[in-house]
Amino acid sequence: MSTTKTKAALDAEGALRLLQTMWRIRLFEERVGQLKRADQVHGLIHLSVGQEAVAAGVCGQLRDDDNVYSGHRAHGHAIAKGAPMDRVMAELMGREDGLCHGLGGSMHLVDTEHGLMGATGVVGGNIPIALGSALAAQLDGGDQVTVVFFGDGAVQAGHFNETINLATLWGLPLILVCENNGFAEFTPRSAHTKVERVSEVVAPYELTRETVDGNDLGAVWEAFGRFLAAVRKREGPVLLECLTHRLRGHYEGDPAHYREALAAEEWRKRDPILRFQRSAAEAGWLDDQAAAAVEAEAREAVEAAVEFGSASSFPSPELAARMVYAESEAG
Amino acid sequence: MSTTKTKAALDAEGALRLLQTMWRIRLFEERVGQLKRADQVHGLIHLSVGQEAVAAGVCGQLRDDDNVYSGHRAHGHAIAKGAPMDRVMAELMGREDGLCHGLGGSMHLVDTEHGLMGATGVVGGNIPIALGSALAAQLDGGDQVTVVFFGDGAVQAGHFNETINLATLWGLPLILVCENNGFAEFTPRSAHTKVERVSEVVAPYELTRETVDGNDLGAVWEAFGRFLAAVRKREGPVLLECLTHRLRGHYEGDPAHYREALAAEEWRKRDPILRFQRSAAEAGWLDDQAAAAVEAEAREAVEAAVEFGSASSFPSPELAARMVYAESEAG
Amino acid sequence: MAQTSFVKAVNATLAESMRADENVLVIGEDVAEGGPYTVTAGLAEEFGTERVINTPISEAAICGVSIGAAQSGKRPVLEIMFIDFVTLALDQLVNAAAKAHFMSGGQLRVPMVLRTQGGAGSRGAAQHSQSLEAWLTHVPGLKLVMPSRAADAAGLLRSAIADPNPVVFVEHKNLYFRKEEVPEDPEPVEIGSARVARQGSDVTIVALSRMVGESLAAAERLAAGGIEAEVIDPRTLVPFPLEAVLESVRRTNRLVVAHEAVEHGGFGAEIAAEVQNAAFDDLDAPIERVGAPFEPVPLSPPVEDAYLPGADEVHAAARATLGLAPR
Amino acid sequence: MAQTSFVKAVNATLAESMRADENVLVIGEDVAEGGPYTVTAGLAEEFGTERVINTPISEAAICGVSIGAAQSGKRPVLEIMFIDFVTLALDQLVNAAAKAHFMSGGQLRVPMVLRTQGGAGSRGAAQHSQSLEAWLTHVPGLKLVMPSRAADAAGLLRSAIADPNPVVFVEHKNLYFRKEEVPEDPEPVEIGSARVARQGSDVTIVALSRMVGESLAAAERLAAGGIEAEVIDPRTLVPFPLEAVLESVRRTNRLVVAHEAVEHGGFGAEIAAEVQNAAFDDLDAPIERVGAPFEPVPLSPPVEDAYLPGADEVHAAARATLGLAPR
Ligand SMILES: Cc1ncc(C[n+]2csc(CCOP(=O)(O)OP(=O)(O)O)c2C)c(N)n1
Ligand SMILES: Cc1ncc(C[n+]2csc(CCOP(=O)(O)OP(=O)(O)O)c2C)c(N)n1
Ligand SMILES: [Mg+2]
Ligand SMILES: [Mg+2]
Repeated sequence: MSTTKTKAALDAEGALRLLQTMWRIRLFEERVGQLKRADQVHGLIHLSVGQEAVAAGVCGQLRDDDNVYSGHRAHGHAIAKGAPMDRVMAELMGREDGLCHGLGGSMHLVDTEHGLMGATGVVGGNIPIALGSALAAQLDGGDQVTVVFFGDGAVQAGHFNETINLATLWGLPLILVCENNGFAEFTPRSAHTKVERVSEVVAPYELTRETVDGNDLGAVWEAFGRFLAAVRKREGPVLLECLTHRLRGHYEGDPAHYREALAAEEWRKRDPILRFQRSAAEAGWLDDQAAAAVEAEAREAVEAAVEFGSASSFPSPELAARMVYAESEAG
Repeated sequence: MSTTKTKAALDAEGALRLLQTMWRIRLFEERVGQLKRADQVHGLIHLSVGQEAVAAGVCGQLRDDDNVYSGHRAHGHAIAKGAPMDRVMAELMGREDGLCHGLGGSMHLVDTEHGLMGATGVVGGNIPIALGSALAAQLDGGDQVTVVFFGDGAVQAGHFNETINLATLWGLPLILVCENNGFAEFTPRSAHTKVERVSEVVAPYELTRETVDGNDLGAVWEAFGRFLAAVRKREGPVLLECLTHRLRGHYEGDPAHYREALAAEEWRKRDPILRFQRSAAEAGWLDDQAAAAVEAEAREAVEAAVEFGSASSFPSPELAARMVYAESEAG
Repeated sequence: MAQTSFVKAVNATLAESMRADENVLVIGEDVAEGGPYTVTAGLAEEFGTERVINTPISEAAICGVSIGAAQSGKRPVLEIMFIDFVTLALDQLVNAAAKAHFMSGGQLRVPMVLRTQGGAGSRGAAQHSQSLEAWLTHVPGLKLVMPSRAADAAGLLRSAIADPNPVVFVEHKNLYFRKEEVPEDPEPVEIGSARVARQGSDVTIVALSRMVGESLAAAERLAAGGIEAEVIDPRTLVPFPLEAVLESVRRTNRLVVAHEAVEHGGFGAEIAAEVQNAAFDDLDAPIERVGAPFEPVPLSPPVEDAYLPGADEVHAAARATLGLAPR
Repeated sequence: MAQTSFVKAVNATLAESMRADENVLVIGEDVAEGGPYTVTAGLAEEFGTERVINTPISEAAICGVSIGAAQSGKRPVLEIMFIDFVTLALDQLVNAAAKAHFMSGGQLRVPMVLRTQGGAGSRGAAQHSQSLEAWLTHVPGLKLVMPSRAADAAGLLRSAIADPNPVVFVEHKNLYFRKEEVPEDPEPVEIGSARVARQGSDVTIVALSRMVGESLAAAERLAAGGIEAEVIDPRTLVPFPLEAVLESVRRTNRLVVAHEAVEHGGFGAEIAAEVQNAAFDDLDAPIERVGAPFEPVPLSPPVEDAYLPGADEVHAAARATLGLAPR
């Protein structure tokens, strides 16, 4: 979001904005979960409840002209990057006013105006594509960066390693942000690899890398800020691993028999939003009242988004037919 | 070759046999180069002249029931694993008496009787397939191992990393032998990756790994022998990187403008065959006469192979048609 | 007869095959957890994770692993969770599995089954809804089966696992959970054998997978209009049971080919091309094809519903072969 | 007119395009070295390795890189060295490049060209000789061109680079080095426009790539026998210039479709299916298809020669449409 291009260290104003972002994501997705059960949003829905600090801490420091690519768990990234929540909701509802006119859906959110270049349903599929965007940025000069979000499951896919090799070989301005929530669908990371840390997988490639507590917004903000500055200076690609927790099932409807839910008590300790409210209060940036106000404002915005989406009409098959091929721009 | 299943340290007899293997490969391939120019062998021909010590040092310690997979530069591996040279030659000539009845060719040599399970024209394509063979060996019990040969260029392909991850995750009896000749087709390794050593690429996976001088037969023999013993004991997968040099072009007919040929003087120093003859002489295993005899014997065997191949008839289209699908074995 | 579903039939057949032959392995992402559609549920519990093998997200490598295990005497049943991701395993499947027997002059065998599921209709959007079977019918060395009901799924899976060649087994996600009747102990169904799902004398409808049910529904409506359609489910695309189709077309003199895949370049084209050539004089009308339009699968429910070919399109196509307007 | 070859025409067009638009990039394995067939020779020297980018052997990633660069305003021309290895890039091409514009509701554009070469006849054996274009004609969002001569290669490559959509450009290795005449400054050839390579009134032959030359040779022999064949080179498979074919078939009432790819499931099936449907009453004989048998490509020269479809097969097929025995 362009207003913050200069901000590095957090302050009261920045903290408030980040809290807004996290509450919007949280409440948006909880609402989406309800709407899914009511069959008002469609398709495979993957929520990032519990992982909001990563989206907020990363996208909160990017400009509209920085490109972001995401994966199948993309709502948070889209909202944090500045995609209008009402158009995101309309997209999930398959409506014409959706970001992609209702043709793409939850796993294919795109808002080029805000530099959201695409989500994907192919695990890891956008990692090389993001590198291509970084290649373009490099060739064009300037200090634009590309960020790609992916999960720990994507790291075992061949295109991940191919891309890390190319990114380091060519020294491109790519920031790889891994949200390591310890699970890929129904299986824990230990069933996918012997290498526990994603930041270790890339060790041979000598790119700057770090693993942080992804539920600690301050830690994400600080580490990403440093990485961002380096990549803007064209010091090559970097990888930030954010250890986090997916509170809900893999997809909405997942019975999640494969793991034990966190105890509520334990979760209150880890919840990135509550944690940030506590530390922000300690820092004197905001009090409970302010936090409550942020939550209330977000709740209203989400309801407005639901209304917007519900009021929007469905696209026509003719519109879809027109979207298969791009027309040459005149001139 | 089953006679050596017990041998670990080299002795005079073993040295002689390895020298035989290397001379057979060298003279076979030099002859194939001539035959290619005379259009008597067909297709894309990749010679391993200069890399013979790897094939000899590795396959010389394997049994017929150990499986070997190779890539596009496979003649040496096939001969060292025990495939009859005359049937290999006939295969390159596209004759019915070829290993694969002339249907496969240089990049697709298979001799299941001797555990040569396949070469491939897809760079790195046999690496995961070899892992599947190791999986079968693991499930069957026993101490059988699977070896896969590949070049440094295959390491940047996604299926390489996917396979390393799986091999270490499952702890399978796979021996990865990389022949690092510093080039992939016309481009040096430095144009493919920042990671110079293949043994470094796999560092995060904590599999036993080592880089040796692949032109030093003794070094290959010793390191591979250790690795083989460990893998027979089911101590998990290992990777052996053999630094070597491809004396000829990438393929027969390659003008090779992209690099300077080695000075003859320099090559005599590095030539794995001459080097081994020198050290074997020092060890008192053989003298110049014995070496000359080995070379002469190999030369005759190669000529016999050429005669065998030339005398063999071409397969019929009907034979090819019958080879598309396997028939169920009765019972 | 017993009550079951497509999913249960596949699951039960996998279990039987694993009981009957310890070389049968199940390999794939989350298979030990049952997978997203419970197709492999309970197998890990009965046969252990040595034979029901969870894998990381490495489609290329796990296909290669299955090929290698098959070349060494195992009978792996590989699951690629969505046919959309077969794209990641295609080098292994096409360049290795399909050609190994041929390139080795008959020495190598690859007795593996690649199970996957495709199809739209559940709002999976463009990357989780494709029907890509046509690609694999263009690859010598592969066999391809595509059952439309539980009984055939069970019978064909048995035959596929017993086959010494790589067999691609294509399921449809929207057939999984319907209640169906099957014989207590389903016979193996021979690969390459068609099934006449409905007899009729006016027009032949050859339908694949989900379109078999749609075609039967269309046939009922046609019957109400006095048109008797014969519905044939080839069940196998490679090798294709052409004779069964020709025999029918010689009687009906009209043919409709229906599949859910995009019509352009779909397998319906191959069927039409073969039939027009082999039964040219028997055809009284152009062969009509029913398939999806040349567009990716859209998310939006009404747009996807309009996109999906179904009974209406089959009904109209059958009437067209009789020179009648849609109705 | 100037003397050139297919390879030189592609090379020159790449150079012109790079001169005309600095956003044009060439990406691929060994491209800065010219590649195995010298198609990109000299480009690195003129435009530097910033725009003529050698890559490691990472087909999936370099296809993704090209897609991403295209989405950010570049015009990458990606080379996949052999079409056999498109199998490794297919997820990126099919699930991302082809669908990005649609899934984004028109926001994203992917103006990339994927250049590759296929075809048998040079003893490349089973993994370096395939013709896999049919797969890509089944993928909405892609365009596909397949020129048979230097002039069309130059003209179509210009149009492909200028196109805002992903275009697959399929070359044939055995067309590369023949001497050909081309206009000094070749016009762009419109994607989707067919070329009548020979006029005739007795039978229409639609041929792809290398089979155009084979069909012209067959046509000469047919003419000697008093049969005048019309030979049409569609040049583009997607979008397919159906009207040009129909116009001809309405005059000749007979059609042969010829390509080198395996006949079963090949693009000839789509052409046959469309024509029999659109011109049913105009056809006096079954549409004949010429293609490779359902086998991998063998190494052995006489077996490969027997395997490869050529002028003989086209000649026999054309005679068959006239009810005449092969001769
Ligand atoms: C190439 C591919 N294979 C399999 C799937 C099915 N799938 C969807 S999400 C997922 C797990 C992804 O795990 P991770 O990358 O850790 O992301 P998370 O869901 O934990 O956010 C799988 C296997 C897919 N979408 N794409
Ligand atoms: C997947 C794939 N991509 C590209 C090629 C073309 N090709 C053949 S050999 C080769 C270079 C291989 O280099 P390396 O692995 O180091 O083996 P070497 O030739 O040095 O023995 C390439 C790019 C191929 N055969 N397969
Ligand atoms: Mg995860
Ligand atoms: Mg090399």
